Amino acid sequence: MLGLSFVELIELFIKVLIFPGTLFSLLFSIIVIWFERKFLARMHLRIGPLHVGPFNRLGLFQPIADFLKLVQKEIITPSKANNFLYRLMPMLAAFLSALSIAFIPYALDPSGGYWVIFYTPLSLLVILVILTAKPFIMVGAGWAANNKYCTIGALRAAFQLLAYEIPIVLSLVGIVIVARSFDLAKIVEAQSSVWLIILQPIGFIVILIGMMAELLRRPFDIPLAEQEVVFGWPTEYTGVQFALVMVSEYFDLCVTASLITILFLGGWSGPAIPLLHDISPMLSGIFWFLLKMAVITVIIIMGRGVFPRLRIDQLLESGWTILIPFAIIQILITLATAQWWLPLIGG
Amino acid sequence: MVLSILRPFFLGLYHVFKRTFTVKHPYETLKPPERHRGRLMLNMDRCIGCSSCVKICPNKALNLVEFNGRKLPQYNAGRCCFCVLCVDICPVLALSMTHEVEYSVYKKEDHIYPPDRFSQPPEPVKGKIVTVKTLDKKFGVKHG
Amino acid sequence: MKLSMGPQHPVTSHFRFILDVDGDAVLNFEWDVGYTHRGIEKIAENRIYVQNIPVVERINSYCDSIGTTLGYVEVVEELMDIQIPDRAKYLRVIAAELNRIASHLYAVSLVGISAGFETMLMWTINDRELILDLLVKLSGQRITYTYPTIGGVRWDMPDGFKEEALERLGYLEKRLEDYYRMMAWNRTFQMRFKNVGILKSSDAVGLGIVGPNLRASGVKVDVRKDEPYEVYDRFDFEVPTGKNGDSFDRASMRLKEIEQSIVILRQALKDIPNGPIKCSPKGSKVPPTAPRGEAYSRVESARGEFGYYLVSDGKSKPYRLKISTPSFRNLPALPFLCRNIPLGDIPVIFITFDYIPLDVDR
Amino acid sequence: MSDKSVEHQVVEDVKANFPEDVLEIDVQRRGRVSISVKRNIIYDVSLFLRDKLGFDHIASVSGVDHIDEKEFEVIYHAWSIDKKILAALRTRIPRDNPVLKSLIDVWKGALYHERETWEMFGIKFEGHPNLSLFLLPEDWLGIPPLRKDFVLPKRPQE
Repeated sequence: MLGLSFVELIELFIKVLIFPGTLFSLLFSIIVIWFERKFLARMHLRIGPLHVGPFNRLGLFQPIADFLKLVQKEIITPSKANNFLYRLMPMLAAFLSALSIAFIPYALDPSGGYWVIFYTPLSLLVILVILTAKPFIMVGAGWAANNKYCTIGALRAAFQLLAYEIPIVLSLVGIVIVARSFDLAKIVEAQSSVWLIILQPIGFIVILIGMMAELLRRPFDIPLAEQEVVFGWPTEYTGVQFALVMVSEYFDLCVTASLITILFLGGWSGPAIPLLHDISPMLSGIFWFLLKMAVITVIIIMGRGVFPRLRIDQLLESGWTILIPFAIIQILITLATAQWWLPLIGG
Repeated sequence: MVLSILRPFFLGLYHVFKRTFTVKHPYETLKPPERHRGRLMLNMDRCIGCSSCVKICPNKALNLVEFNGRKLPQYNAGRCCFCVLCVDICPVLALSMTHEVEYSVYKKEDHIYPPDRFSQPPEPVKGKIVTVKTLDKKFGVKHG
Repeated sequence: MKLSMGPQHPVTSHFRFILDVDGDAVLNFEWDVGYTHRGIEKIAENRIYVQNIPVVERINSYCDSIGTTLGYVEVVEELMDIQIPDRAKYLRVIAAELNRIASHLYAVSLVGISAGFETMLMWTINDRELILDLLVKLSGQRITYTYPTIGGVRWDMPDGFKEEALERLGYLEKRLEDYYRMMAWNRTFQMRFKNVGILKSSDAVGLGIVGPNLRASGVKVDVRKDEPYEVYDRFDFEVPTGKNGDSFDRASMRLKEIEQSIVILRQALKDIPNGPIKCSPKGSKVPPTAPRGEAYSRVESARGEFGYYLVSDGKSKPYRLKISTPSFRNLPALPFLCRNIPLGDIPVIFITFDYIPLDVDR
Repeated sequence: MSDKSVEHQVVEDVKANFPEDVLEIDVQRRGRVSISVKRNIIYDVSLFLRDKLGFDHIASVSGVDHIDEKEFEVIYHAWSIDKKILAALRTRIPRDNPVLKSLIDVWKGALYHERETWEMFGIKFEGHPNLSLFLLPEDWLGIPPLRKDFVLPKRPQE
């Protein structure tokens, strides 16, 4: 069967169903939704989710309760909507977001490989390709809903995502130059002695901002701007379709946080944790990976609490005139200072 | 410029560790001040049925009805706007404001208080009664 | 493309905007108001003078209802020729300024939310609660106070009110720094609000804009200074003005006015004399009818100038009560400003003018 | 008293420029001037008030229904920012032919005030670009509600 041995098959099942597959990404979404609500509530001097779940007044199961509520709701399709596209797009969005997780290595395998569902030496490129497909989904959904707000939101989303893909790709060039590989695992290994955030701080900031814009987080959530276009392209979605859209958003957050961890924070590298390392060195690596992911997630989430939203022209302007030049400057600096950093990464 | 972007970050992070402002309502209730205006209440023994409250009410929330051979005001809580004009004008101080605020009903008719129901004092509030204890810049407002 | 924004839209409250939109640019702006029209001017013709106090209060119930009632009470007092005692005047000023702070905090919170800045919304709403708490102690209600009456005020200050008020004002003054750090000095906020919706002073006067919006354009007009009612001539305070008249000036004008209100309140709480709070001890000396004639009173509420024009025919009910409300007078500004601007600026400009639909519709 | 003289100066200026058309003009109290004019010259007087005397800030436009005298009274309140005086420019128009020249060329801010006066009293303002229902419901068919012969509908009985 697939030419795999029994052990490999079991391993594949664990990877797909538990970590880093379905269970992990769903759990990540649920925890992040809860954390976002609770954290922002505390920043607002509110309490946040309160009643649902174990532990007195913590509201831990609030996202699950919300999800169950959404699943029960009626699915309403606007009468003038393009039925096929309208129903397809949320599914496609969730599917594509989940797909990227398959290419991200999360730790070193005890047997010598990497803990990744589908290993390919071109994983960075594959993830970029999947990211690029997002605007099409948004435009498709926004157009299919046949609502003016949806259309405006979808077009804004297309503008924004296309504008911010370029600085992201440009700063990835700097990383690929350093690591001399499109393989995410090789990029992590290149950072064994020094993290890339120290070598390429400008690239890190550019990617962080660019990724926040790709994720439509607060200072850049212009396509979803409630005050202007109600909810942007997913305005008309109800019930389980809306749940799919939300889930795809948080899957994207998971992918982004993992990606930044791998690219700049050295992935799973870190000192061995005594207890975890005794069980398996892989667990220690996973621990470090999740810790770094958490830090990135908190930074991305905090934008919602401390910044007002930008305007679309300001966003595009800063994308084209600030981030792209900075990304190019980073590449030039990387090339010019090659003689100093090459020994650092063992090249 | 960098400072003006980073400062809100730290300020926001600092507020995460402050006390929350919210009063957890079903478990805690804010202490109503002395003058707090809730539902109107009638003192049936004092009322002389002079109908001056009925005349002054801008919303016609009060009207006189026959009750046990006396003329007494009947109260429609759905119309009351809590302006206390009736309390002010009452010559025998028969009307007073209680602190009851939770009197929502499912049917419109339940808002009408005949004189006997009108003269009943409200039930005491359940839950802990809190008020603003301290105003602290560092840790926020404390209810207790 | 015609885009109909509201009346069920996250930002427009009970207004409807009819926008001509080309992509993300707004070409034309048109109002559609009247979703909360209650005909208060007609209602007032059918109520006696005292009954009208809670009625006109509903013009502006959730923001500055003291300012609203004060205008009505003053116009009736002017017509009836009633002199009210000093303590009542001070109490009116205290209540009005507390209410102004509460209203401005609410306005600042809406300014925050107009750009999706939820933190500002929550902080200011929280601190507004402290001020509303004071007003509950003073008058018994959180929003519709019915506090000024014809010939005085309804209640005296409760015990310990002065100390508590001073403490809370001190706290608020410190919190204002946080607001400045989080909002006014925040680079992103400035990017979003500066040079948006610039209203020059000549245009502002010509369009009849009032209140903080007019002062943000650099015109120093404040009824409290120009035509001091109550005891405003006894206090030492400044009238803040803006320079550019853009949305940022209008937004920060509210924060500056809160500072000035705190200054006034400190003086008022210090100087308040003892004495009666109504023109007669029982409050029954107020005549039930007003003599034939007319009067126009002007009051500076939180949103701007309230004008009450009262015509009396000598009976117990007003013959005609015209209420000129600040939000209604600010209406011409938006069609004037919202031409050829990005769609994202509509909520920003709309909210910095601090319209409330109740005020427009009456 | 210097304040007094400012108001009386305004009165004298208006009297001097419009000797026969001004019906009544007086100082009501400090800061209040009332100018009653014939309806045909209201535009000229308002232009004079704005340009020469500085009454540039429109405060309100109100109508009063004098049903016994079969007349409407239209009152423009304008505030002078420099002089700190409120002028009430008033005119009377017959009830059966309520037409008046619009003053929105003089005071741009009067746009919505006049529109409201139109829908509440039925007074037509000539030259107003958009006299359509504003505050009232779009399907309003009754007589303008602030006229005195408008009968208030009864409250629905509960």
